[in-house]
Amino acid sequence: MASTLEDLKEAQREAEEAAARGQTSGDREITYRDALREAIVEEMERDENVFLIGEDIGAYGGSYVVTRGFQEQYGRKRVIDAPIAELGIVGAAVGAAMGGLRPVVELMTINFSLLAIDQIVNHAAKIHYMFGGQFSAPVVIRTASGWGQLGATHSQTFEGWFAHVPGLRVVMPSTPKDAKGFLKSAIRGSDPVLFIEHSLIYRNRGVIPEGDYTLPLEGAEVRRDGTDVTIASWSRGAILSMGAAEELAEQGINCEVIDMRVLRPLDIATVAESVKKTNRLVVVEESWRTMGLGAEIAAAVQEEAFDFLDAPIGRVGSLEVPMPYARNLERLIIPGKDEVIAAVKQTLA
Amino acid sequence: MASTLEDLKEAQREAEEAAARGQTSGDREITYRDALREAIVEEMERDENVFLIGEDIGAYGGSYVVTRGFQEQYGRKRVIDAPIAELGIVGAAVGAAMGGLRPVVELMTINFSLLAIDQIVNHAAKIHYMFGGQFSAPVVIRTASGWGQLGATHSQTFEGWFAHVPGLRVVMPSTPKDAKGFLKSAIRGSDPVLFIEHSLIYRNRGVIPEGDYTLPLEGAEVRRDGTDVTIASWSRGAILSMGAAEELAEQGINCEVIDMRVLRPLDIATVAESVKKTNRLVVVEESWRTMGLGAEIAAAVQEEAFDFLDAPIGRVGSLEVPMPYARNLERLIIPGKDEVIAAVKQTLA
Amino acid sequence: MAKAEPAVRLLDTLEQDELLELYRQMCLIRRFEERSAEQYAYGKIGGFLHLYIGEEAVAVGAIHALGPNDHLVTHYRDHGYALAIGADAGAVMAELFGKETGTTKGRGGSMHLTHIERQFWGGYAIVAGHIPIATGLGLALQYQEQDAVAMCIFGDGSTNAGAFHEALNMAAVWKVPVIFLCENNLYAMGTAWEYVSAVQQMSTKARAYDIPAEIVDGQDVLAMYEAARRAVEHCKSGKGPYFIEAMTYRFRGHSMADPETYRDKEEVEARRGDDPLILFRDQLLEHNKAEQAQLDEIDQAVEDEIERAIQFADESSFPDPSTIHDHVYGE
Amino acid sequence: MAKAEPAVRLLDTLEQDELLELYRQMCLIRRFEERSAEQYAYGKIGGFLHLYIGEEAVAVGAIHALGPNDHLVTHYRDHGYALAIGADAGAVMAELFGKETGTTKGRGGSMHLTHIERQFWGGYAIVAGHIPIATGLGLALQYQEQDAVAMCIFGDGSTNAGAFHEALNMAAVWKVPVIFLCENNLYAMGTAWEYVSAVQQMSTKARAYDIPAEIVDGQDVLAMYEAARRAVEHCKSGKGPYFIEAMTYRFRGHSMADPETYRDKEEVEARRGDDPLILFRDQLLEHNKAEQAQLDEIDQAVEDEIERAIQFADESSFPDPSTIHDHVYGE
Ligand SMILES: Cc1ncc(C[n+]2csc(CCOP(=O)(O)OP(=O)(O)O)c2C)c(N)n1
Ligand SMILES: Cc1ncc(C[n+]2csc(CCOP(=O)(O)OP(=O)(O)O)c2C)c(N)n1
Ligand SMILES: [Mg+2]
Ligand SMILES: [Mg+2]
Repeated sequence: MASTLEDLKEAQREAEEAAARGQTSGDREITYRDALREAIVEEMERDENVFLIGEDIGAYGGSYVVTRGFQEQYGRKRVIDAPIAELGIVGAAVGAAMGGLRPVVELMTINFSLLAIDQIVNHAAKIHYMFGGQFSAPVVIRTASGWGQLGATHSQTFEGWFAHVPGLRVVMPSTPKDAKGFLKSAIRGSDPVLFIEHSLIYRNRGVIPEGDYTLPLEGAEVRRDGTDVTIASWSRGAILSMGAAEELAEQGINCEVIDMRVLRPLDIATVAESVKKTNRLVVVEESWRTMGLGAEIAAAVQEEAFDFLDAPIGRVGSLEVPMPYARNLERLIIPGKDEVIAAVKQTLA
Repeated sequence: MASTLEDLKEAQREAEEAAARGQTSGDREITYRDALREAIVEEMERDENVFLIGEDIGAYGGSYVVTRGFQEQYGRKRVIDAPIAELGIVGAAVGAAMGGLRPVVELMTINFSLLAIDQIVNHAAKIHYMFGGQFSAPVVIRTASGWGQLGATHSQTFEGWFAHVPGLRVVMPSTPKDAKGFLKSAIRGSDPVLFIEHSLIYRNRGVIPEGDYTLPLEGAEVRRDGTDVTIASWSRGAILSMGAAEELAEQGINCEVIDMRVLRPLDIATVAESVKKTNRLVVVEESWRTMGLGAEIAAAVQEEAFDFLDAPIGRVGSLEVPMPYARNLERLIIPGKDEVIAAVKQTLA
Repeated sequence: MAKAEPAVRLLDTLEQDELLELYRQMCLIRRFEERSAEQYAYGKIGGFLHLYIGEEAVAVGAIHALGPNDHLVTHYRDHGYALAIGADAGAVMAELFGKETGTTKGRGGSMHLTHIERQFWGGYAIVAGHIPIATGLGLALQYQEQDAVAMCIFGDGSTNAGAFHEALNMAAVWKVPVIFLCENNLYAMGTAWEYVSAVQQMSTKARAYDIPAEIVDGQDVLAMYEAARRAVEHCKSGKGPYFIEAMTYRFRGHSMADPETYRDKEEVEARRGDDPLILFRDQLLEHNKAEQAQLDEIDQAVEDEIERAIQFADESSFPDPSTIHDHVYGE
Repeated sequence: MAKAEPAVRLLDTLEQDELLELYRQMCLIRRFEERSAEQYAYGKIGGFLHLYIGEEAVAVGAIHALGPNDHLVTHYRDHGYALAIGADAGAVMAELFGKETGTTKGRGGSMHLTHIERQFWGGYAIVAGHIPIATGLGLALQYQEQDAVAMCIFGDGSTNAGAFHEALNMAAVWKVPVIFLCENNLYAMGTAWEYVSAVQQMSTKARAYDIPAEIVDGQDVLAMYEAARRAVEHCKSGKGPYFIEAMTYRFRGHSMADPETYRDKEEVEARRGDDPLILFRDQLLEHNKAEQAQLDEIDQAVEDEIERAIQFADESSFPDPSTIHDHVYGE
């Protein structure tokens, strides 16, 4: 579960004291969830106009407990429990942004973004261009991908769809550091941002820089240097890929792992560069394979690094089935370490 | 403009008489719009449970005049003018299908499908699987892609998104023959089908078989045999590609043109076969290039025919900009014959 | 909430076995939910588990008014609906366990129960998503001139969603036979109605579509049955849709993950006084419609039935992995 | 429709120049629309063109009640709103021509006009899509404690869309200062209201959210102005949103492509009798608020203004192709 606001403040105080004692606190380790909480709190403290809106983010604390305690802290004016009306919520946030506020929307899960997709795609993403750049709707939409016996309608992840849309920025961080840095940039930025979390990594811990920092909303990052095969992924998939890479290393296969981090704009150059070294690529994602984001990465990389490819680019994704509830079937749908390892080996076969 | 129901009946009578005179009437040429009208009329005549629902399909005749005259002919019970409520319309059609009817929905344009996408993706496409195959929601959703100074929110085409969804069938015919045969199969089938037309090809004429025929909802088709480069496209893009191929032929470049026709399930085998002969591929579409369906085709073909590719697979798509209204800018966004020709030549460079 | 008088008249007109059957169903749901919470704790049930405890009278009373040709679609808090309409407790528990013998062969789980013999087309997990579907079912009944109705059950929170309004408007324009039954348990997950709805009574929203509506005490199974009978009559007479707002209360958390930080123990304790099961039990005894012994017997029979259901679920096997691609498309 | 008495009181309290300004604005819109239809025929305007002819009094009367700090968002039939709130006719015509000098630099076209000096955040083409945006603008005004309102104009057809209901409910719960102005012209594109709305008066739908509503004669510019003033007062006093249903009629087709097969000539002819421009002109003369000559002068001045607007649009250049990627993202 999430720490309370007090725990959060405590952690910050400790870090500050540590810093004061001149002791490097660069090794402050916090959870993905707390990284998000810090980003939100810091931005709300920085800018009066930042406010939160979403279903059950107040008294309930958010379905993934990211906003717990914030309503007591900031009141109902700045932490709004919204009706179950995703289209209306995002539309109202778009209007509030046009009116000068800095809305941070929480859509409980990305599955429900389908109900708001007209406001995201036909309004938020188009307003700046459609009106000749005279104004814009810089709304930040936080939502979560994920699964866990939740059934067909609650286990999807549509990041590839949103990556298709000009005017929108899409980020899907896998580490606490990126989560905090990206969220703060998104809230300060001038574009609508879809910020996709993952329900299965909120408790992951990671080191983050001290104090107030932001990260530009662009660029993939090489998480592991390697020479034999490049693995490109993002969010939980990047973590899964790191695990697979470790295991492959023991077998003498040396993988370079790239965390895409930002899905629009997509940093193909970094992947192509890596492929020019490894000559092999596997893309790992949790979406259905057909028309998942892996398709774009594969298509773009073969354009950029065609002459360097020694094997077909492999794609690892979900089986093309609506997610079944039964535990044993669900396990077969979502790719695991073994599927990644198999795909890597196939590019070497 | 569309012919009236009378014209339609007239044309059919003529054809029947011709057939009676023993004269082959295989060369009966009709428009894409009339092919759709014939399919709808024939299926409504065949099955009492087939009914139409959509905005302005009655007295107004449909915004692309496909259903003109049908309400006078079949009454308000079977031709329902729906409120502007895309989500509700598709939801009601899903329920009606579960209740034993055969709804044929018209969503005025594919842009508005965003408002109904939750019903399409989370309901229509999942119900059969989610309930263990015990029942299904065989709803047919007709909609139109297209553009023409309609602005940013009315000029999109999301076929690639829908091709991502298990449980859904997606067709996007380019000829009157396919349009009629696919629509009849869709109405008789047991799965939800997204049937995507194109506002700029309704007047195109083409030869169709006589009488009652259906076409299975699968399989690409080679429209033009060639040896140098394969061009894969669909809908209006396939027609554009044929034109480019003719022009390239004059320059001594012999293209094979494949009309994908059905976008889910996607027939990669036919494209891969062709590439094994031509060793080069260009995919042509009207969507934004990033995460357009061309990405999937490129990614899948390099998997299937990696060793046969002599050049990077080229992708021709729209510029990544919300569609501007200004005529001169719009022309630059949507790919034309020249862009296709340039892309083909690049694969030969 | 204005508490209506228990429908005493019905108490006298119904046959005893019918009254006992209503009691048995409420009892069955109550025990089923208690035991499934326990099975969840044992890790045999995964994902979400939304318990119906405290709201039993709504499903039992309303569904009792449905005939064999009527249809039902509901939201995800659906164990009670499945049991009330006659699904086998073993099949329902097996579904919660994700077994092949479940009502959807383990594919749907707790939120997507179904019982097609009685046209219960399932529970749906996208809030309000099934409401337009109900309108469509009603359209099919009208189109085929069937003497039947479609009942749609949803929560107070879903009346704030656009899908609800698009569905009610279409149902009213087309005058289709649909009973819209809103379970107003005052909360949508962790949010009290007053923060998200402009009006206190969700039935007020039916006025926007000229749909006749009534507010009913959802803790009184006979009042629910009476209201539902009125609704069925109205719909079958071709007068179009009907709206029932059942005032009720969820005794347990929204799902097993609920921290219940949004309402205080006192409130919950107070509302537990309106336990539909106890209210009806006392009513039956008070009006001499049943002997203590008869009711105890039912309680015991239900206990045994649930025990067998759990055993059945336990002994059933998980879906065969080789069938994972089945049912994505029809034949 | 119950025709309200022309707001004669206002006729006597308003200064003459204000009355003449209202006349001028209606006249400007009428001529602008007539000439743009002509320019469309010449092929200088592409895509959709939705004319406002017959509904001028709604925009002119309502927008006249807005102050410099108020906000406006509307649907796509927006030439009248842009002109009424003060956008330059030349810039509007240039936008229709797709020129760089247009109100959105030729990017938006006819359906997406804007005038940011007066916080007219534009016309929107997804039916009802801008209604939640209006609620959000109202939220921003309330949040920043500004003494201003947001006005949202939409058609009768959009009240059947879920977005409309989600937006009204939120506005009412939050009590934000938003004026929801429904132009009920009896048709949504080619469909008459009775086939798609369960109720005849769209203002009935505001009841579902306890939002005060009134029905106004949309052909009477002074009645519209009065109603809008009441609405502004209500919203600014912190009482929350207000709903106005303006009964009006579209004299021309929905767009230039409209076959008008859904209503008969007689009906249209009859309704042309309620020409807001003529009604007001007669009213002014009848009550000696203006001389024939003054009005003729205005007519002439408007003719000239539109002529200059067309010339300006003609002479303006198309956007520079090299700027095609500008404005996709902010800086
Ligand atoms: C479209 C959508 N948004 C959000 C959710 C998450 N969610 C599940 S149940 C629920 C609350 C529903 O409340 P109500 O309709 O009152 O039903 P209750 O649970 O009280 O019976 C929410 C917000 C969802 N499943 N679907
Ligand atoms: C979501 C959506 N569905 C359909 C359309 C197509 N469409 C454009 S205008 C219109 C009719 C709107 O009618 P109404 O709201 O009454 O406004 P009016 O044109 O009468 O002023 C329709 C159906 C659209 N633009 N957006
Ligand atoms: Mg509730
Ligand atoms: Mg209208």
